[in-house]
Amino acid sequence: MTVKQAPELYLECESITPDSFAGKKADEIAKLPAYQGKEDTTLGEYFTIAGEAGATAAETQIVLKGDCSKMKYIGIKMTGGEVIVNSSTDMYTGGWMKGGKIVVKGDVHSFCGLGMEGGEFLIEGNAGNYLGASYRGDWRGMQGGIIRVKGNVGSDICTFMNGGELIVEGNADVHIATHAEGGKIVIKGNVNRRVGGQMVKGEVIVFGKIGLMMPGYKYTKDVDLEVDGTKAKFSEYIGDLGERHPKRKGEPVYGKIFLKK
Amino acid sequence: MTNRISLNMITCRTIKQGVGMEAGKTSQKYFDACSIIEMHADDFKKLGIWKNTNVKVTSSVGSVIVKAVETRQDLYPGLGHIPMGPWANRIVPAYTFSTGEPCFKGFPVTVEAAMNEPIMSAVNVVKDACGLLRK
Amino acid sequence: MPKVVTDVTCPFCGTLCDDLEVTVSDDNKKILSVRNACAIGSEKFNHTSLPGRVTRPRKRQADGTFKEITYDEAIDWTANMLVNSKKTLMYGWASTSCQAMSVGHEIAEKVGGIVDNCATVCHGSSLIAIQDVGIPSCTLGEVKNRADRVIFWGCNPAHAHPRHMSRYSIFPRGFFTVKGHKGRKIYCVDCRHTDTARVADEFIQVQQGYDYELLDAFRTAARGEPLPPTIGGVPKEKVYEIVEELKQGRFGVIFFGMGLTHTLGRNHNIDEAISFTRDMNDFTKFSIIAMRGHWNVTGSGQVLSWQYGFPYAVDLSRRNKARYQTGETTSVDLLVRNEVEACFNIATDPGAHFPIDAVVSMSKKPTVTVDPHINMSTEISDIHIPVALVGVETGGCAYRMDNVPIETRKVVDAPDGMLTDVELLTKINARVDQLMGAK
Amino acid sequence: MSEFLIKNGHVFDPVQGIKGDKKDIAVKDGKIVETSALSGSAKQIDVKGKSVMAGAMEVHAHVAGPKVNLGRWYRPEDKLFDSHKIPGMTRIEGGKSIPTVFKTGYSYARMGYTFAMEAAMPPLYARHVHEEIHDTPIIDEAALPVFGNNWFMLEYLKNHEIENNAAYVAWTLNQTKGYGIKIVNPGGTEAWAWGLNCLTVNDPVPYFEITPAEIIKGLIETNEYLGLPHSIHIHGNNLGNPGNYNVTLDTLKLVEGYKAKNNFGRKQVMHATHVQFHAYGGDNWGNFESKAKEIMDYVNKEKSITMDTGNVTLDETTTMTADGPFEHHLGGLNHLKWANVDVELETAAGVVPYIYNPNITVCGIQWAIGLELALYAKDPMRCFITTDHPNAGPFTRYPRVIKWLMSKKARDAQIKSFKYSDKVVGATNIASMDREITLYELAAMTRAGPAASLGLSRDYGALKPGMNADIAIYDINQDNMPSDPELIEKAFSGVAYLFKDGKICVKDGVVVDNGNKRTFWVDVKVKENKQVMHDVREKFLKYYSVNEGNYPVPDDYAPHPYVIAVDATQ
Repeated sequence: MTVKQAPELYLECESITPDSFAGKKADEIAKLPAYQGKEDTTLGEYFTIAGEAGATAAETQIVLKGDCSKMKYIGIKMTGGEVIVNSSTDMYTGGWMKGGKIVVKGDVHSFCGLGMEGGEFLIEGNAGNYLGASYRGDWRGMQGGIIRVKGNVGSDICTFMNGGELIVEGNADVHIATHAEGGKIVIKGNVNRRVGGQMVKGEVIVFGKIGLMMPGYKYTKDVDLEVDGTKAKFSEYIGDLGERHPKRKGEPVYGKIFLKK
Repeated sequence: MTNRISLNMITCRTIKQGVGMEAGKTSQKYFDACSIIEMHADDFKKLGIWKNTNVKVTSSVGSVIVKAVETRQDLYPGLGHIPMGPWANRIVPAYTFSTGEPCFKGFPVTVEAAMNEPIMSAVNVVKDACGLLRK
Repeated sequence: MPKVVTDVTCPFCGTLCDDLEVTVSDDNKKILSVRNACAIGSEKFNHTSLPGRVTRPRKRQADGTFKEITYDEAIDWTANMLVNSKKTLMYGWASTSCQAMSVGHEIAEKVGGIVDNCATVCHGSSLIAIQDVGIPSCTLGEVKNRADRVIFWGCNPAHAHPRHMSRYSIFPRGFFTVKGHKGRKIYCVDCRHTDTARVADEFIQVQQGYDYELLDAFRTAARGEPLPPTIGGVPKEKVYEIVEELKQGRFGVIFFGMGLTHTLGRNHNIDEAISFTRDMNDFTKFSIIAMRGHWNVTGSGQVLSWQYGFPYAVDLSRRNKARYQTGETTSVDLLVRNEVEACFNIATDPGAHFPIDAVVSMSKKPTVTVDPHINMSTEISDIHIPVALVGVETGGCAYRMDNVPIETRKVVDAPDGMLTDVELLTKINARVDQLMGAK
Repeated sequence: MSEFLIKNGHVFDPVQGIKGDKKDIAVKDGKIVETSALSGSAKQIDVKGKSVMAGAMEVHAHVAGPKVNLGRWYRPEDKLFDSHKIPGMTRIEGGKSIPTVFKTGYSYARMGYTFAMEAAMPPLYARHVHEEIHDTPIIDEAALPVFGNNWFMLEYLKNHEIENNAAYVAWTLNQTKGYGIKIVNPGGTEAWAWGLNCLTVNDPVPYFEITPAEIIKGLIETNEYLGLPHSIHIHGNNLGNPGNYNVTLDTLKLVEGYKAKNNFGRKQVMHATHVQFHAYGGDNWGNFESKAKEIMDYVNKEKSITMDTGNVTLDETTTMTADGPFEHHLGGLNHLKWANVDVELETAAGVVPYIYNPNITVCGIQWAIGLELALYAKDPMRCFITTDHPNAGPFTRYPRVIKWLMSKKARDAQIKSFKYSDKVVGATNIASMDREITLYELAAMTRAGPAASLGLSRDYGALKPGMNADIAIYDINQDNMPSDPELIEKAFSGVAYLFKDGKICVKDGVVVDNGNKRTFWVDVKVKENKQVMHDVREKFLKYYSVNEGNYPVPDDYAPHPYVIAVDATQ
């Protein structure tokens, strides 16, 4: 699909998923709904569509050309197949995705990979805030799957995370893994501060510097780890000691921060 | 070259601002209450100005001229306060961390003396930014 | 012969004092005096009588000046703007009655509006935090009757809620608190030594922007875990000492304000404060209350919630569903991202209280502002529609900061021929129906 | 107003003893009339093969007020992808476990309900409750003010001053436009203001030196002294804990020796609500078991009690109750967001989301207990179906609960689907129970029974000429009941027709008219009581945070009232 007309405001594209394309021909896909405020329109209004989808989501690959930086909800709830975006995208890209793969060649805005349950999400540029977090009020953030960001990420990533993995090759802003009860976050660059606040369970591994460690964290020991192909020595901190912690075999289970030495 | 200091800026309600607001946004009360910056005595010294002189406050989003006054509600050195209102909002960054709340409290600014520059009225300080001010 | 209206509710702040006595001229036209109100409240009542009040709608001309127009012309222009815009921000609502809000929401649902209220730049972060971790709270009367430990964190009632301390939180004698102030220990946590700090028994000066860390330290101390030497400029010994004192209390309460909601971390600061309150309930009784600003911002949240399920930033732009996402459907983000085509402001002043980038964005769009008085928003709008002052010239329901509903009263007549919010919105609604029927 | 003749339907009316006989029902000017009273112009509606019942009456649900709305707004995730507008005249509807007011009104109507009782109104928040009731379309509503922890009541009943307590209750019903006396965790919620609780009927209330048993008996006496249409409506102590059925039996036994005194045909002196939460055996979650039989053996022989079930529907929901200490306890168990509001001099409330997970044994047992209660009930006129919405599940699941009650096949299928079905079966009697509720019994449990218990049987709950024309018509036929239980659920999910006050408000499951919604409240006249009025004045001056003058609910909050006048001056 190629963008032929940029939306005046922002275009809501929840139809752009392998699941809704599956089994459809180009002209049928063009008829799928898209929304701009109260204006009900179709994908065909904004995209020229070529080729046809596979019989199932898994057999469907979508390639988006042109500027999609004002397109919301791309790949939302997808269960299989592949979406490749050659530009940046707006909010909710890959939200609640269950399977398949999304590749965004540019940046993504906030609330992407929200409540993600499975699949693979690759962002070659930067990501905004609340990446892999939960929807407001929900205690079910990222559950599974893997997100990789080549650039930097904003604040509040993986709030209420309870599974899956996020790898950030650049830097991160404040509030990492707040309220997390599982899952794993790797940050190759530096973090502003407030890592693992109110974290119950889960792991955050930081290669660079942390601006300021939360007071609720306590150094325990040094450990050797192999993380994303790199072997190194890390100092292990447990916490957040201000938060409740479940017990396993009578022993409390803590959240862990590993800081590269 | 004029002396310039960096401050951490906060904007808050004050009772004068509240009274002024209810007296009318175009009232003298409101102007007097909000077109000021409160600073610690040490910062006045660092800046080398007297109380009640006009200063230019600049943040990442813009500048505004306000009157520097010594604080009644003690700040510590390095912390500045402009009461909530149109003057403060000329320099408040709109970034919300995806929460809807702009950076009203805790953003870096620089302050420099601007003795002879006038302070705009509440209406003009907004119109000016919107390009609606008729020169 | 002048008459006295009693049990009048003050339409200024979320404290919603309902014991005012207002003396009005026998023709119901003029307010002669106001008793029991704070400086700000009195000013609000007196303002209605000030000369030079605008009593008819005004339209901005090409040269930037304003020209008086009729209500009908203003209503027609507004209805057309709402019907033609794909997505309209309908912001404000914090200084009007719940009845007016209901009509406004009906319009928004038809024209695809996004209804947002002042919480968006005030206590929105508190609402987000409550959505994340809940809130153990109580009514202000409970504080008056039971509290013996009172913490003011990042709030300054001495300036923003002037009668709060005397009516509820510090000085009053209640059923179980016969000693009044003497029976209570008052703490103030702030980055400034505010006038509220002056009346506190204990002032804890936290470095600006480190409240989240300090609150986390309070929670860590409450669990008897180790702490670093200082947190946000506060020595750990102090933290342990205060937490111990709080545990010794029978009934503790935290009041917090924009010192937490506006500071780095925003919702996270309140989240920690609430979590600390919850933790303290394992040792004693503890509550936490947000110091809501505008007198009926809480009411707007209530009405939106029972009609759509969200307290603010309610996106009805699709007209067949209600959605909510702070950071997306919140006013400042919508304006800065240019995600709306038009703006309808009512009963508040974004022009004065939004960051300039958002204000500039608004000034470039078709904009209507409904407000009793001239303010920064009216001056950058295409149309200013003045209305009767709710709580003074017309009544209606309002919600206090602890969500207690209290009726506001009409004490004087509005200037001749002026419409109330409810009347105006009802007319706009009718005009919208006509226009959409025609389409 | 229009006239209708509803022809050829199977009519179910326990009041007249009509058990599905073919019978025509005539409607004129909002009332049910003799067919002979119709003019020639009456619109004829053929409902051949369908079931005709009076409009259903919800006796206990949390549908309006401060804690309901807190539940709404602090759970945006409850609306995620679940907000929609049905084409037509309706507004946007949203919410799974705590629907918005629009969805609440429409959903009840679509299921054939014409009345709902808001089960807990804090007097200080009465104005809020009435604002929501006002905005809820179609259905009539009333609200029960909570009294079980009120300071006036505690002080009067400590000295057994029934007449003063009655005067205060009358004053409050009038101020709040309330319907009757609700009691939640008597004494326990006041204790909660200090972080404590009352777990038996004999635990003293801190400072006030009175026990829950004394509170309950005192309020029964107050209720019968006034002769209110409804009896006391009680949520007892120690809700939701293993082994609490003994406390429940102690509570129920307090009715012994009391007789109902009223002019509304009400027979009971106590309504025990959501009994499912109070019928637990065992002493921990490990040996948790059903005591439904023990409870129902007593209820069946004690005629002066009515009750509702509080059926668990196995959904993700939002618990909310004036039982503050319970919600604190629950939040500690599931670690989901805990909200609490203590209300000065009156009550408290708590809210916590909860997931009734079929893979958890305890949830399966709770599901079974709720059904067992109804299946053990000998007198369907005294046992009503509720989900204590939204506590045991959303009211929108009534069709599913009805399916389980009417079909053993459906129950067995559900039991089989449990992860630990053997454990559930071992701790309950559900698997051995063959009873299937009939349509006639259902009409008693959801119409005639609630109407009688609420003192509304003069105008509601049946299809006698002269009664209000609230009529629900379902596409289900007793002569050929579907073998597939799902079709039962379907039939009760959307009425073929709903008449409200003689108007068609729902047709084929679609809302076509907002009807003329009314607010029911009880206006009691008592002898002038200077003592009580002095106490009121004093408490407002010294302890309340609002002025007495701003306490009452103005009339325009209930623009279409149905006021029940009670004269207690004799």
